[in-house]
Amino acid sequence: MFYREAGQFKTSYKADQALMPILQDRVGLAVILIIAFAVIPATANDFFLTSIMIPFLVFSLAAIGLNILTGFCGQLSLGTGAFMGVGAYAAYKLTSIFPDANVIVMVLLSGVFSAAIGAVFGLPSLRIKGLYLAVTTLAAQFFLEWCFIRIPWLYNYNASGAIEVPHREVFGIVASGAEATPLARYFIVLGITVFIALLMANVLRGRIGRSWMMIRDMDIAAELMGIRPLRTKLMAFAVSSYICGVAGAMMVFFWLNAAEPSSYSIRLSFQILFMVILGGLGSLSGAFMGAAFIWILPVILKFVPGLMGIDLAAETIEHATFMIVGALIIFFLIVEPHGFARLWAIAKQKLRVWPFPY
Amino acid sequence: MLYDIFIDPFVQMYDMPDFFLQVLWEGFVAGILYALIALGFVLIFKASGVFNFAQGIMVVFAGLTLVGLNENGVPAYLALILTIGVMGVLAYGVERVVMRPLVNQPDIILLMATIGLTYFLVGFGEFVFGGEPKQMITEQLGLPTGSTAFEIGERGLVILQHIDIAAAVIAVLMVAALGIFFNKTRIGRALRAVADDHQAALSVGISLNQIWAIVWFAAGLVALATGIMWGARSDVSFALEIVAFKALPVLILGGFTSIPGAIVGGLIIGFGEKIGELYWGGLVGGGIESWLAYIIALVFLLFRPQGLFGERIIERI
Amino acid sequence: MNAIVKEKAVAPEPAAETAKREVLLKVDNVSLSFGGVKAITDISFDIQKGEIRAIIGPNGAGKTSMLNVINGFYHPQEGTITWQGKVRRKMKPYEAASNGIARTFQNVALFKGMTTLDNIMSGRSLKMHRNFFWQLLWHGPAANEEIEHRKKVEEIIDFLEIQAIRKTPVGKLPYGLQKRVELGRALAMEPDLLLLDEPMAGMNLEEKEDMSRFIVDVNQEFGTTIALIEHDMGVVMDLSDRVVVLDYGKKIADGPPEEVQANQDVIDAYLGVSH
Amino acid sequence: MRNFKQLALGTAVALGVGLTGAMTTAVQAQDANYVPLLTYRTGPYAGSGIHIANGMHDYLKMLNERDGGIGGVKLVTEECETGYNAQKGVECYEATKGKGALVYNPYSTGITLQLIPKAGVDKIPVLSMGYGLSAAADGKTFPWIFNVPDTYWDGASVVIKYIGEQEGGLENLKGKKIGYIFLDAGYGREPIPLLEQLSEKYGFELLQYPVPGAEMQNQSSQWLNVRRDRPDYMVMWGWGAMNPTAIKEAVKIRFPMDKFIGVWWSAGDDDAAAGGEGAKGYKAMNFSGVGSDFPALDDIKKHVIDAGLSSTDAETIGGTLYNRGVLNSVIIAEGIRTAQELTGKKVITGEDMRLGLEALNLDEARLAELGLKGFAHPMKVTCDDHAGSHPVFIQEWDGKKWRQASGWIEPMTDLVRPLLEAAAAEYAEKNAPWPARTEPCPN
Repeated sequence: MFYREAGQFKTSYKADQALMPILQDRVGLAVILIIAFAVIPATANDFFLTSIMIPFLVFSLAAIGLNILTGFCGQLSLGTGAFMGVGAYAAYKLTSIFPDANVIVMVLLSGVFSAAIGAVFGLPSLRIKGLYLAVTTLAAQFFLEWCFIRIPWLYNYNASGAIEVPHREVFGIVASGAEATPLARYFIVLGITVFIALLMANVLRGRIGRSWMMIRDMDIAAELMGIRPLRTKLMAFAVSSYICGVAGAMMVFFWLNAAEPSSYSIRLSFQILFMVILGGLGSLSGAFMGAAFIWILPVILKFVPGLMGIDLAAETIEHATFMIVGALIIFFLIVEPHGFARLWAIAKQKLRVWPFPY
Repeated sequence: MLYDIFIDPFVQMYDMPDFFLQVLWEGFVAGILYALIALGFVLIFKASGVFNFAQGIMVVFAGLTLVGLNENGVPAYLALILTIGVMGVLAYGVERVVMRPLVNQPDIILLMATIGLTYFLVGFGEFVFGGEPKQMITEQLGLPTGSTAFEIGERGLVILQHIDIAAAVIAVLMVAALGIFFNKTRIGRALRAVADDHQAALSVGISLNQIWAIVWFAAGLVALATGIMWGARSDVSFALEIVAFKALPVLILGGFTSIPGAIVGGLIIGFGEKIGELYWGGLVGGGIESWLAYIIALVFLLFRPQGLFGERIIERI
Repeated sequence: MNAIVKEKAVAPEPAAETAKREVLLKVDNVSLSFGGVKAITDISFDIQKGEIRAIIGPNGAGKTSMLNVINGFYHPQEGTITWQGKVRRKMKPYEAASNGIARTFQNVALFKGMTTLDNIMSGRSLKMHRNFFWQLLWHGPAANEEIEHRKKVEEIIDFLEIQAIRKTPVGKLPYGLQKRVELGRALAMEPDLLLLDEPMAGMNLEEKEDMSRFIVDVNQEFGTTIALIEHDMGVVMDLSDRVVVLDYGKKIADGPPEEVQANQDVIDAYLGVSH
Repeated sequence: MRNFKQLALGTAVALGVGLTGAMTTAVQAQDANYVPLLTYRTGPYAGSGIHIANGMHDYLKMLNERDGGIGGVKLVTEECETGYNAQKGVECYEATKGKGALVYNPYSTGITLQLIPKAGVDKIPVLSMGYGLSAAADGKTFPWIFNVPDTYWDGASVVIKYIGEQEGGLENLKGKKIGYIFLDAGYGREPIPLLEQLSEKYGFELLQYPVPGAEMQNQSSQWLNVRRDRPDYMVMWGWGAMNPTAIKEAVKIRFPMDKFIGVWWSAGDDDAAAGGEGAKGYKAMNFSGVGSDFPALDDIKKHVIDAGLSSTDAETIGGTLYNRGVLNSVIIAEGIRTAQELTGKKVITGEDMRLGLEALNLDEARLAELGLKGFAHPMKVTCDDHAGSHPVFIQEWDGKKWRQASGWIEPMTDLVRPLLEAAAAEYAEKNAPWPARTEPCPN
């Protein structure tokens, strides 16, 4: 009843191409953006910002990055963690080489380095496909992780072997380092994530996004229609790695504050992959939903027993969280294998015809 | 520099033949152990096309169950039998709860479901048995523990661990048993039929559900054997799960569906890794084993994108 | 191989009876084999501009392989292909499209995750040029380019009468419509030569009539040269200007439909006379 | 379908409840001292983490039960599970800091590094006991970080000193080979600069055997290398599953165990026990008491374990890592007590706690009073020196349990201190503008 597109006619191709042709969707997005930019900053406490929203946004961006490669271009990658690491180390080096530069610019620039490295590891994708390609990206994962440990130049020869985020100000506001307020970091992370998500929405509705999906759906047919497979795949690798790199840099600069190579381990790669698959391959909004499920759900679950007056040991809660998340993953896959994005689309479809289901 | 890369390693191999033999032996043992993990993957992939990400945690889980039961006073052999039972229940449960509702879904969805299973088993295993690493009950199970040294030349020495020999023997027996099972029994033939073509197998009256439960059970048994062997080498802990990733390059080399491929792939990775680390690793500071296996697999792949034992792909449209 | 080809200059215009039109594509003594198995043996024929050329033959005769050779997906071990008067070098499959060759596939090869509209838009890929950075920005040049091509695509959608399924993911369409969308996708490339691999396979009579009409219209309205593989003899005889017949990878006949129909070798091949 | 609806509803309710919890992290009652314990009883390092967590928890619990807390004020402890994972470490920190946390024990180098710059901003000290950033021992640069009683550089110098003693003097190290096997991470790499310096000074050859984190349980290559190089001594900087695996491999290649010495994190009872009979003679450094023969541990048994207030297995009391956890809590408790004395307040803040830790003076008499005579070397923290003790002893595995094998060995402070100060200065420079110390000095 409320979600109807009847009566909304498009009078030009331009209107039909808009990101959200249906009015209700646009209103919904506006509401979400208002919540994100106004309501949450006004009401949330530090814990909510630093432990829920900032990681959620960082992961969402990384999931968008991986989704470009796996969901839109069909190339399975298990090296996301390492590509995020490249971004983090690049951003760290950039800020130490150019201490006066704007840290946000440096973070955005750091993705360029991970894009280059991602493209190099994407080269074998011309010959190797599917699960076999996973081994290439795993090689990238373990090799790059090794580099983070073995090339002391990357971490400025710190005795700790870790990168520590320096204090930086942007327009007089502390943006990174220990003194940066959660609110400032939240706005930066939110801004970058929304900005890149919008740019990607643009790319995906145009020629380049279509060429990625052509490769994904039927690579031979795409090739016979003039799509150069290597160029297209490498571009997906580069764009995906760029986004992951920026997410990785944000992860250390605006969330963790310091990172060891193990912060960018294979576990992170899997974490992001879970988000992408559960959220829905080939869906930008799915990336957000997947990130929310994998990151926010366990954090919140921890509070449930305490608030219900049940006193459980910390490790029991952890065990229970693992079991619940595992069971929910299987449950949701059975209910809707194409992820939350599809679930949402079905829900919208139901709303559209409600109250008459036929 | 060139000397270090191209000549020195071979000089070393020649100068210390006993050590070279030892390296080969260690490579062999590591290869066998990788192959055992890979075998579990192959069984399930062959019958259902599922890349079972949970194989690693099944190894830990089987080992933990065995040791955990023993710690609670169950005699070793009874514990072994009970653990086999537990793996059977697990197989049945997985088939009922995970596989059956997800039949005919794309590969990546099934892969994801096994990742969900991994999460669940990690939480469940730690919940029941606790997170501390446990010692494998090697002696109680009647497995040999000592070592034999062979003297070669004047001061050459090759040490063979009995447990490693046992691992090799068990791996060979396991492969032989699986071979017989696949080729000589009714269920085995049905299983191969399923591997070739699900629909066709269904149409001649083979129960997919039954086959899947059996395959998961067989993979559980392989996991148990792997858990015992790895556990005896270090201990049974959740960190062992990571070692299971090594099965991936092995699988890539051997092909996802070939049992001999898993063995050969495991051995190539085992030998390649040890020789590479010991004779060339020092040039870049050592510790290159974490990625060397993947690079070896990658190099093979570039020349044979279908793996060593896969059939040559002719692209058709 | 290439070296030899270059010495052999472009052949002079063929004999008078077929010289009524310019030759678009010429296949000379082409042989193709997979690991010792011969798929095509020493085949020569040509396709003239503006005609509808049919390739027929029993199953396994090498028809699809021939199409794959023509659009560069397979590389023949022997023989040459002359395209628009130039001997073609060994090219990558993606170069066929920029040369102006488009095709449809025996088993529909649509992009299953995309809508009808996007599938047909994908045919315009080569004609769109706005680079990545314009695409990021979208508003302005990239959007205008998209709209410009959208107009062309809408013409094709109108032509094929598939307006209603514009926004439907193609995976959900019935087979006959999928074939139509695939034709639309090939048309969107505005090719010089359109290769159709069994465009009517698995269709009912009504759908076949529709498809035949589209093929004739494409040929006559847009002047597109068409080479098609088809099993339905009635359709082939009605539509095509000339027919080439393959059997076991060899050419056994070539000529106008009525002539080929009368050819004893062709009759034998279809009735399965042993060789 | 109905099941689905119920489940969805249940999940939604649970999420709603949890979300409210997350939005409104409760503020702690004002009549208690709140100490969050960042522990890990799950994940790949749980084997070491569980014993430490038990020790920390049990001692503080015992104080509550026996004495009614410290200075008449109860302690409220809360465990937060980190799984040794940096992401969860930050989460635990954020979830607990608003409740009036007095001090953090991150028990992971990665989490410690994240907290170091935050400590001064949030005014909550960090106590990284025998781990974390070595340079933090320089109290002038790091007023908020305490790493009593030792840094890794102290440890590395003690090992070399001990080996020298075994060889009849440091000068006899010339021409010897000492192998160093370590977890290939910041933790294992930190001692290398000092070891290299010592190798130059005393003329021994230092051989390095890194063990990648993912290969902790797969060390046969490293030990084959050891076999080839035949070092005279082996020194290990391991953690978690790396330790038992290394000891087993050493037994396998028949390395003389009495020449194999681990850092204090490679000194767990399970670690050594894994090697079986062959591990007899394995040595490790330690700075917390051996065995359970201490009155305070008896009190833990009586008031906590027997009362069913802990999940600790009574047999593990007195294990190296359990005792390490107890020592950690002793330092926390003494820090609180000192702070109460200094400020006259009963319920203290993080700032008071910092003062208390900086004035910490755990002398022999006080240790005896606590029922822990000989449990640790006397510690006296100063504003300069946040490690405050330094001597370490060597313990040896006799096949069943650890026994002390040496007296307290002083590290080579003359070498270590300049290195610490240089590292601290470097840290401050790289993290410029690093705040200059303004905190008052209690002693």
